Amino acid sequence: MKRFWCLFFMIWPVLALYVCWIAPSMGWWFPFTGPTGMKAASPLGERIDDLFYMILYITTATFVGTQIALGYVLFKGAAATDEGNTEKAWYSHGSHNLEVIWTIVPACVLLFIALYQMDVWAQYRVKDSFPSETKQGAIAEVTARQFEWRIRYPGLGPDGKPLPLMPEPQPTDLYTVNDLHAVVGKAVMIILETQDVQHSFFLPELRVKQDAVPGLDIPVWFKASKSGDYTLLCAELCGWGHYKMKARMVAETEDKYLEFLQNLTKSQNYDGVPETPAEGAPVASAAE
Amino acid sequence: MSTVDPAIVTTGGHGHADDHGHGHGHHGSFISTYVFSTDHKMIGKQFLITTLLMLMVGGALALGVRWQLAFRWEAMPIFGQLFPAQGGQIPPEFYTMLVTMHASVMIFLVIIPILAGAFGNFLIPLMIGADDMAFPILNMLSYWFMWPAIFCFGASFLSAGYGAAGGWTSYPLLSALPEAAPGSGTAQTWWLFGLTFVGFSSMMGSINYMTTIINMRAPGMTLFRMPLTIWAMFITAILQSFALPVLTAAGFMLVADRMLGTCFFIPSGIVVNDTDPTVGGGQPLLWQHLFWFYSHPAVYIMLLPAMGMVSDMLACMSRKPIFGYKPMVYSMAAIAGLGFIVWGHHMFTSGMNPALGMTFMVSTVMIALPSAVKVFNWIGTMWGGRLVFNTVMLNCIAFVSMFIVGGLSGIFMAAVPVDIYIHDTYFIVAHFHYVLFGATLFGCFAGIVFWFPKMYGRLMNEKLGKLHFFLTFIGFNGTFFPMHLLGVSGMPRRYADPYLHPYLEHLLPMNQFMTCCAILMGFSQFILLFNFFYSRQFGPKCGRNPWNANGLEWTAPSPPGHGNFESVPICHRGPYEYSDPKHSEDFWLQTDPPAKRGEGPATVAAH
Amino acid sequence: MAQTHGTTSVKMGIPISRAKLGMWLFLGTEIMFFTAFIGTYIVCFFGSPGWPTDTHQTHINIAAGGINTFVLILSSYFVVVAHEAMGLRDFAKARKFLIMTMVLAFVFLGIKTYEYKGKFDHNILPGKIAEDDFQAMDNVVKAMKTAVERELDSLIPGTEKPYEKQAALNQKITEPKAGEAESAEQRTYRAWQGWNEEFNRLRTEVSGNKLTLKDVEERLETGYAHTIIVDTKAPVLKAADGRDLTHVAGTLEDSQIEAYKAKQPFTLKAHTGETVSIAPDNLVTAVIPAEVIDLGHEIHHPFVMPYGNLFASCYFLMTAFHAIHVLVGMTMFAWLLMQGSALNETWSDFMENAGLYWHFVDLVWIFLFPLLYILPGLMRAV
Amino acid sequence: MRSKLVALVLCSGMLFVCGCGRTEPQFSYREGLSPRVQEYVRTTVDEKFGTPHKIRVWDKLPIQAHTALATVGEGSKDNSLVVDISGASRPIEPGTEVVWVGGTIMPRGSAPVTVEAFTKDKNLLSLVAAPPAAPKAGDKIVIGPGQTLTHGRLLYAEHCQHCHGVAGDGQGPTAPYLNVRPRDYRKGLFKFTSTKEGMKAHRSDLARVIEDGIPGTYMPSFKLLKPEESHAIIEYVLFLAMRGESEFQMNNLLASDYSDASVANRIKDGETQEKVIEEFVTRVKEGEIDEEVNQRNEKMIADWVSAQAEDAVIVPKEKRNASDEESIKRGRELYLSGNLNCVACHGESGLGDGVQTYSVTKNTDTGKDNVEPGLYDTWGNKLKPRNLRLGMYRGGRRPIDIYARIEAGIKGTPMPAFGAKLTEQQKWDIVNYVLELPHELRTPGTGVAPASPATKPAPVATTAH
Repeated sequence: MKRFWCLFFMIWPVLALYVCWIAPSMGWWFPFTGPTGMKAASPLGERIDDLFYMILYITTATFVGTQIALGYVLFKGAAATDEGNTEKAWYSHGSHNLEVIWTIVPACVLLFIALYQMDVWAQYRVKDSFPSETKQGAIAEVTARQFEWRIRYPGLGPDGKPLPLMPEPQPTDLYTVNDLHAVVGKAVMIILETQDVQHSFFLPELRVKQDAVPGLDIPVWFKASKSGDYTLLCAELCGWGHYKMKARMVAETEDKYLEFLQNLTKSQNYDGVPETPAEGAPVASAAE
Repeated sequence: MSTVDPAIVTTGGHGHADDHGHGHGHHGSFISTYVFSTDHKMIGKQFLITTLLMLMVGGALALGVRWQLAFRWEAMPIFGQLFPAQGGQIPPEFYTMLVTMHASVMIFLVIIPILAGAFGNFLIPLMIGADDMAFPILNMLSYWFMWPAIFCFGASFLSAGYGAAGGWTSYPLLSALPEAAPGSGTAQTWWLFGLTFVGFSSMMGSINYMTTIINMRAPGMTLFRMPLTIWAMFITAILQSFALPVLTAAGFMLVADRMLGTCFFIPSGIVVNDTDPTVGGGQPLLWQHLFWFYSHPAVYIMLLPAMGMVSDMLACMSRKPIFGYKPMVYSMAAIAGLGFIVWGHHMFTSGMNPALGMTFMVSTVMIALPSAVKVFNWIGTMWGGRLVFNTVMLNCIAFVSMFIVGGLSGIFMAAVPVDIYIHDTYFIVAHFHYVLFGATLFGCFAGIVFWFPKMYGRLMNEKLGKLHFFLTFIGFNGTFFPMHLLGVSGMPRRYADPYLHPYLEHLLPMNQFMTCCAILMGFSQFILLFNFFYSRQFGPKCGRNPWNANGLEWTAPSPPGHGNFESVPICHRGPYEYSDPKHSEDFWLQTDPPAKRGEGPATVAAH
Repeated sequence: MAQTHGTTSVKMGIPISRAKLGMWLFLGTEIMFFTAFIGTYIVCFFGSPGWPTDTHQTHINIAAGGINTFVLILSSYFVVVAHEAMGLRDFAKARKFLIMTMVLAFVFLGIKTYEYKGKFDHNILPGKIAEDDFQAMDNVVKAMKTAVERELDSLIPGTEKPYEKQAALNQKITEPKAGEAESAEQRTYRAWQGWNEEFNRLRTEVSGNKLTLKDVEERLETGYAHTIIVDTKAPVLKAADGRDLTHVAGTLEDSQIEAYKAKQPFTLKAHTGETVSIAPDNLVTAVIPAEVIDLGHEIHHPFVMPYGNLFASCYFLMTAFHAIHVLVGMTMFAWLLMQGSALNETWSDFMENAGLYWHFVDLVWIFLFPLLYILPGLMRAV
Repeated sequence: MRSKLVALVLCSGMLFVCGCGRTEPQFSYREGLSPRVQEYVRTTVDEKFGTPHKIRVWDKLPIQAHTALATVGEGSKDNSLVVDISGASRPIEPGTEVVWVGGTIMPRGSAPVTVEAFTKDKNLLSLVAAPPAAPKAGDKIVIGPGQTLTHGRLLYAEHCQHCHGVAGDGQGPTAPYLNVRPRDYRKGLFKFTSTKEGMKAHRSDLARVIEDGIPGTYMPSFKLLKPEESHAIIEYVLFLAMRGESEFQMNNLLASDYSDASVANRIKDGETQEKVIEEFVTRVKEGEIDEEVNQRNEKMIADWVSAQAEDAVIVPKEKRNASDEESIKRGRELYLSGNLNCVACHGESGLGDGVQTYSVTKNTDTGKDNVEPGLYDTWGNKLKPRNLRLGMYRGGRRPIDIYARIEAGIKGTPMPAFGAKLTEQQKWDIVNYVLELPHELRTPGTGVAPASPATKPAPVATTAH
């Protein structure tokens, strides 16, 4: 029976490793519905994934090592109580050298892990190390509220380019809900706010997550490396409809993006009168 | 001789009947013996039974959560009866309530009281050779302050919205504004009052433990002869008494925000549920800082005592001295010390100052170090031992094994950039369940079986114990291991219906599998309860020292009478002198007088 | 019950009594409790640009706080003396100094009450302080609504809704018979109606952006102090656009009041803007001075204090929890004093622990005083 | 002792398992008529509409309950039909059932016919097996009978039910906590429509609400639903609305004579319980009640049909005029004018605090005073007039949306239709003014202060805390 238990304790790590091994092929791995498959869809996301894999390798090695040691100890300990074996257990209070080794080695590894990723963190969060493209200002203000994302874009100027985003709403502003558009391949910044409780802006395929804290306007930047639709959802419990905050982030080319803003302008100024070819374009009256 | 087979353990030299009479003979009144007892053993048992019952409540709530995740929007068994008009479909706010109250009940009414309240109370005086706690009445009060807490949580269930639903972290503004969620009304207020009572209870307990451990040790029981359980309890008490007041204070502030119109956590201009904009200028992040200043150390409060107990049990069941006694003590102290400065790692994505994030990252990564040292030492303890594979040992090995997983998955979270992605996903849920259930609860199961003879003078049923362990272990891993993968897949926590989002749709079968495992695990806890109450009545009687262990508690009668020891025990050596070649038996009670000249009380167990 | 089996031969641990050790540890937890509050205060203080520092506005009374600090320190000294006397078995002296400590504690709480009262009187309460002009004006409207409704409740008791009561009140107002003077009751009803109209006018004007905060202040200062309600059907009281001024409220200056009393004609500038000339002959009913029901004084003077709510929250939280601790300490001393002549050396430990606790309470105040009273002033000076 | 313990454990286990019983949803109007009458209402409604688990669509209802309706065309063979599909609501998938409703008579009891594949560009519908009778050109068939509604019911249970309730009565378990109560469909009224005054909602109105949500309320945006999903939800909501309205009206019809209160009154006046029931039963037998019910139903259906017609939608006769200073000024004048009296509710500065919000108003249905001062909607909920300064427009922020609110009012609320009172230009002036209001400075006396043109970009806020 005791050997059964030894085996029992060894089966599950093997199973666990096996499950992890097959996980990517079963789809139990990074989200794959985005245009880039399981690969992160942003350069920063790729670096985050690299860090994840690095830690995964280190921890897997540790896991395997400790489980083998545990297994060995268990089988040997079980054998020690076999019939006829009357020898007492090894009388030892420990080993100073071993203690030093298994303190210093993990310490170095852990310190390495900690220091190695400072750079990624700084790039993600520290304003001074944001990509230079984001210095032009935010492309949109994303306001979370129970239970949707309301997005305010600046309107288009006379030159057909978006105006700068103002902190206060402007008559020219354009509004959408649950539909964030951004230019692909370009680092873009949004201003994240919340109208009520705390929410969290989560783009799983881009590995971006940032809480929207009441009372703060937080800049968030991201860069989609491939065009397409990405998931956007809330990752901080915000009430009963937490799971309902389903939105998308559309990464598209600059032309398409401008076209989207133009369409938005058009639909936002739609006055219900069917267009007649003679009269030409509708009056963009709100955008004086 | 050296193996401990419960079947062949017979009643020792001291008859059980004597012991029993000794235990309950002093006070005739039922009330003073069983209800308002000031005896630490009775209080410990009261805590134990209360928490085991609360464990079932918390488990039922968890099964509700799992049901919804596997069979979303279908009629939910039992809970669905509350919503007959909807055909038993539960609304999402009920789901968030289930999530919140499961966590609250499990943390505040199960894990913290079972470790500190049940085992701390029962073991501390026995293990250090004291006759009772330093302040017996305070001790009794610390138990009875649990009941207002339980009452408040119960009232929370009965309030509108079926209970607090702001998550156990109760982040404002969800928890500060009654309009923000159905459960944020009176239910949340009750919840906060409950928390305050838990705080009072813990504060009384921990002051009591510290005083007892500092000043009431038996002669010869030097600090470094204390069992690791006592060290762990001591360090836990320190953590609890110096971290918890911060949460209590924060709780008062939140209650004031809710009831007295203050605005510590409420910024101005917030509009919730179409109400008027709020006035104020407070900071929601302040709550997070205060909350995690307590709740991160609380994670260690929920773990350290189990670590200590497992160390004792592992040494006994391996018939070997603990490997590296002092490093074990130092690493626990290091965990406690670092535990105070890592709270910010719960807030990496919250928008706090990024420079703070870096500091917190380094300290958080480094807290893995003492944990690693402990794991290595446990394996070292078993190395070359004569292992006894009984229920106690199996649960202890499970503790070590699960703690390795929980510890390693913690490193992912400590790394801030990775945490950006996995924060608030099921990876976190997997991590803390591996630590809190996998480690702590398996440690508690082991502890219950190990010290049950001392509590009731009877042994627990081995077969049932092993069956319970087997089913729980399988159910546990089946439930929680896949959560790592869900987390990597980006499935956020606290979602009533994750499959609404296309990238999570394919995870439904896996969740159904997990729910089946969870149901298996949940129902196997009935075996434990049955075993507990059955063995309490019908288990085989045992002597003073059924496990051939060394600690002082094993020299007292089973169960110990009032005042614990017949005479003051005198401690001659450390608690881990198993298989000493100089001694004829493979255990050497701490009270046994030294065999030879020169080995006096001054010898220190570890070198 | 502690030592059933005799005392231990070799005592382990540190050489202080359990009770004292427990007290020290308890004070440790208490320190963390107040650390949380003080930390909160510091975070809020430095995290809020424009924290209210004007003591005139915040009604922070540095002198009162300073006296309180002195009072507490003195009381701490008295406790030490009392404890020492206990040690010397001079229990009468101990009692005397305990009583003096209690007296000082009461003085402390008295001064605290005085300070609180100042804040309550000026509505410096969390959640009630306006942080911009519009909130300030809304506060005036709200205060006036409360006052008017409360007055209505006192005129017409019962559980009916306010609008029902108002209808009932309107019915009660009847024309006095020819030659008869209006009864006091009638005058009160009419006065209330006037107030209600004042309130409605203020409400619509505020919501219609007609007023600035200064206007509201002025109206509070001059207007509501001497408002009269004119009720007349005389044709003279038609406004220029022909609007009926059946009910006009206006501000009376002293000379006008004199004129009114002397039954001489005078002109009145109504709040609606019209100038109305009033001749006693034209008055169908009497002119009613506002003194009949004076609500004007009850309405708090509007003020704007950015971050005032947070300030008030911190102030009240910290001082209130400190005051609760003072009360606990006083209970301990009271317990000792209640022993009366039975006070003996067995109470020495209790006395010492109570003293420790009292010193702690004192220490907390020594932190709170500079933080709450002096720091804002310093920041202002900087 | 041992056996007792075991028995105890077994018993508690049994209790635990017994608690797992399923509950039937209450798909019926829950307010009180006397039981016998309630039974009649229930059976009548179930007969026509069914219950959620057994939806039965009354063939007269203007609901697209099926995946598609089609006519068999020339050149159809046994199991391969050339069909003319009049617009499928969702992709026709293999395994979908096909039912003949006109033309060839299928023998009774024949096995159901299912689709094998559908080629869209060729309009070719191949069946798994040839139908028992040979199809002819001109046969009318239904593809996927009731499929849309069944799909809609599942989606409704997932997304909508906890607020709007299983029967669409707006009384789901979440509803009591929501400040703006979820819509009760049983009055057949939807607030924000693009249809003319007094008309019911157009399908596209429901679609817009599902897509964009209602800002400022808990109705979230379901923008990312697939088109066929949102279609299915709309059809199911329409079904609930019609079912609810039919039931509601039946209740109204019978309440005067047979509600609990009236029965009690009648008994007080000397009648007996049995007599009242007997009278009811004879009335039902004589078909008197059925006839009345049918008439009401037909009117309701006609209303819904007419709301879907093209001419039901509001189309401004003139284009929107430029939103210049003049227009805004005229808009403001109109806003303040006694003719429209916008101020009475929305207040002078548009904050939604007009005099009506604290005056006693009359209930539109009963004509009695409301319990508390303030404004109420038809559903009896207290409501606040819109604060026009928030820039949050529940019915949409496009000029046409606001135009439609002014033209036709907000249905079921005190917001009246001003269509007849104003010229086209005046309506647009008000629209311009309302759209400008959020940007107007709230400084006394300054009136409209147009926002300055954008010059400097939004500063990046500090986040250090």
